Amino acid sequence: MALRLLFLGKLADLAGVGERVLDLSAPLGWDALLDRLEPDLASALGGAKVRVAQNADMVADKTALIAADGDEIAFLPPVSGG
Amino acid sequence: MALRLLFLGKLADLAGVGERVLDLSAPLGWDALLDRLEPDLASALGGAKVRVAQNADMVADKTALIAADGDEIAFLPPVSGG
Amino acid sequence: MKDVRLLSAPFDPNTEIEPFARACPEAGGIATFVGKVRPGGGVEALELSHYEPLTRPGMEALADRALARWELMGLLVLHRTGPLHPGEPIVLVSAASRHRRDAIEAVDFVMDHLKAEAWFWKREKRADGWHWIEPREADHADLARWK
Amino acid sequence: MKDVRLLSAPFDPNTEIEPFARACPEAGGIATFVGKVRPGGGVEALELSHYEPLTRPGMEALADRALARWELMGLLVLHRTGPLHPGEPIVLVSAASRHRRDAIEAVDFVMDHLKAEAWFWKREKRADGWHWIEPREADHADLARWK
Repeated sequence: MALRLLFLGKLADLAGVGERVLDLSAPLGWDALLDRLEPDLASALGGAKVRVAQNADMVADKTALIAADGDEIAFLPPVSGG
Repeated sequence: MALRLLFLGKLADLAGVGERVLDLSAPLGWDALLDRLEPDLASALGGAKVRVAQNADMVADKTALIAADGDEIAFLPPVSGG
Repeated sequence: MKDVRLLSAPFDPNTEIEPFARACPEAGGIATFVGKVRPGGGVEALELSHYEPLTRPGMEALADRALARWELMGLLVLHRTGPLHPGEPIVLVSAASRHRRDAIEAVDFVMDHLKAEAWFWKREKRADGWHWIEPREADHADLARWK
Repeated sequence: MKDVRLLSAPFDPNTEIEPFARACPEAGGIATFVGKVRPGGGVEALELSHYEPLTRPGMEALADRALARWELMGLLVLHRTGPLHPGEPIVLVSAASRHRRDAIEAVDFVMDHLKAEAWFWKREKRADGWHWIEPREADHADLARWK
């Protein structure tokens, strides 16, 4: 079982890559998901301005996320200005 | 001695022509100028919305106009909308 | 870069915009409005008359006001005169600027003033003959936005 | 007529505007904004990343909002992705309408929302490397005008 994580914008710099696959043995809640990542990346993803999409649907409260097998979880920092 | 009169927009229809030359023996004031034209045309030119340019300069108070030999007097109805 | 012209013959907006854009290479944005004779509505032709000694300086002064009010790298103002057919371009206003709001607002400003204040008289030909176009209430409301 | 596209390769605004104008023959006016990578300022390149499953539907929804809010005969929204060079067009928004204010306001609205809300992340390359572009205060002020 696996999860696809997408890091958009400057989060990709922090993750060192735009995309990661995470093996998992059971669905992951928000805290458990962050625990699988480096502390500084986890801290950035937890920031108030980073939004989350699960399979391209915006998640209203990311701390309530349950990420399951096959999900694509995208981490979206604020969009750039013009 | 002569004066050139230009009738813009629908004033040209009323005057029957866009341009007229008026012979004159002495400078003409506003009332004397209107007296030289057909009554319905004179009445239209006297309307509050018709502005006057003397040699391409807008006249602030057309009733104070003194038209002299060689002048070009343009009668300008409101411009069309868009 | 200011380019203000009265045109007595048809023009192609694209062939005007391209050299204008090339002349403003530093611009981050270019806003453009092209107005045409609306087809349909029974209008067979439109005729624009003007009074050159007032119309041209008026357009130049309008362009100068826009250039003074917004930070523009260029302003292009083209206006037709004479007889036009439905579908033909009447007016083109294009503004180039560093930031987009300057260009968009300048075009909006110039269009509002061209429509309500510039020395043009228009008449349209319908099945029953020619009709002069009167000022519209909406034109004055548009102008009031800039006071 | 709605045409919304994400483009991964360079495009020429003129070759896009011409067929759009032809597709809206009944329009009295067409307003257009073209945004480019600003030359100068030490920027050597710009890169736009996006998240297709959000970015594209977001642009479609934005176009639908504009079409619902103004009386438009057509709306064209093109946005680049990927690496761009200074001077290259990033965005083109063109609106065709019967009355000019609809077209101008719709373009203004779509641009403001594309800049402040669409799912694009931009970084620019300077002599010292790549820098992500942050949101600007002005973008939010621009958006507030439409509430």
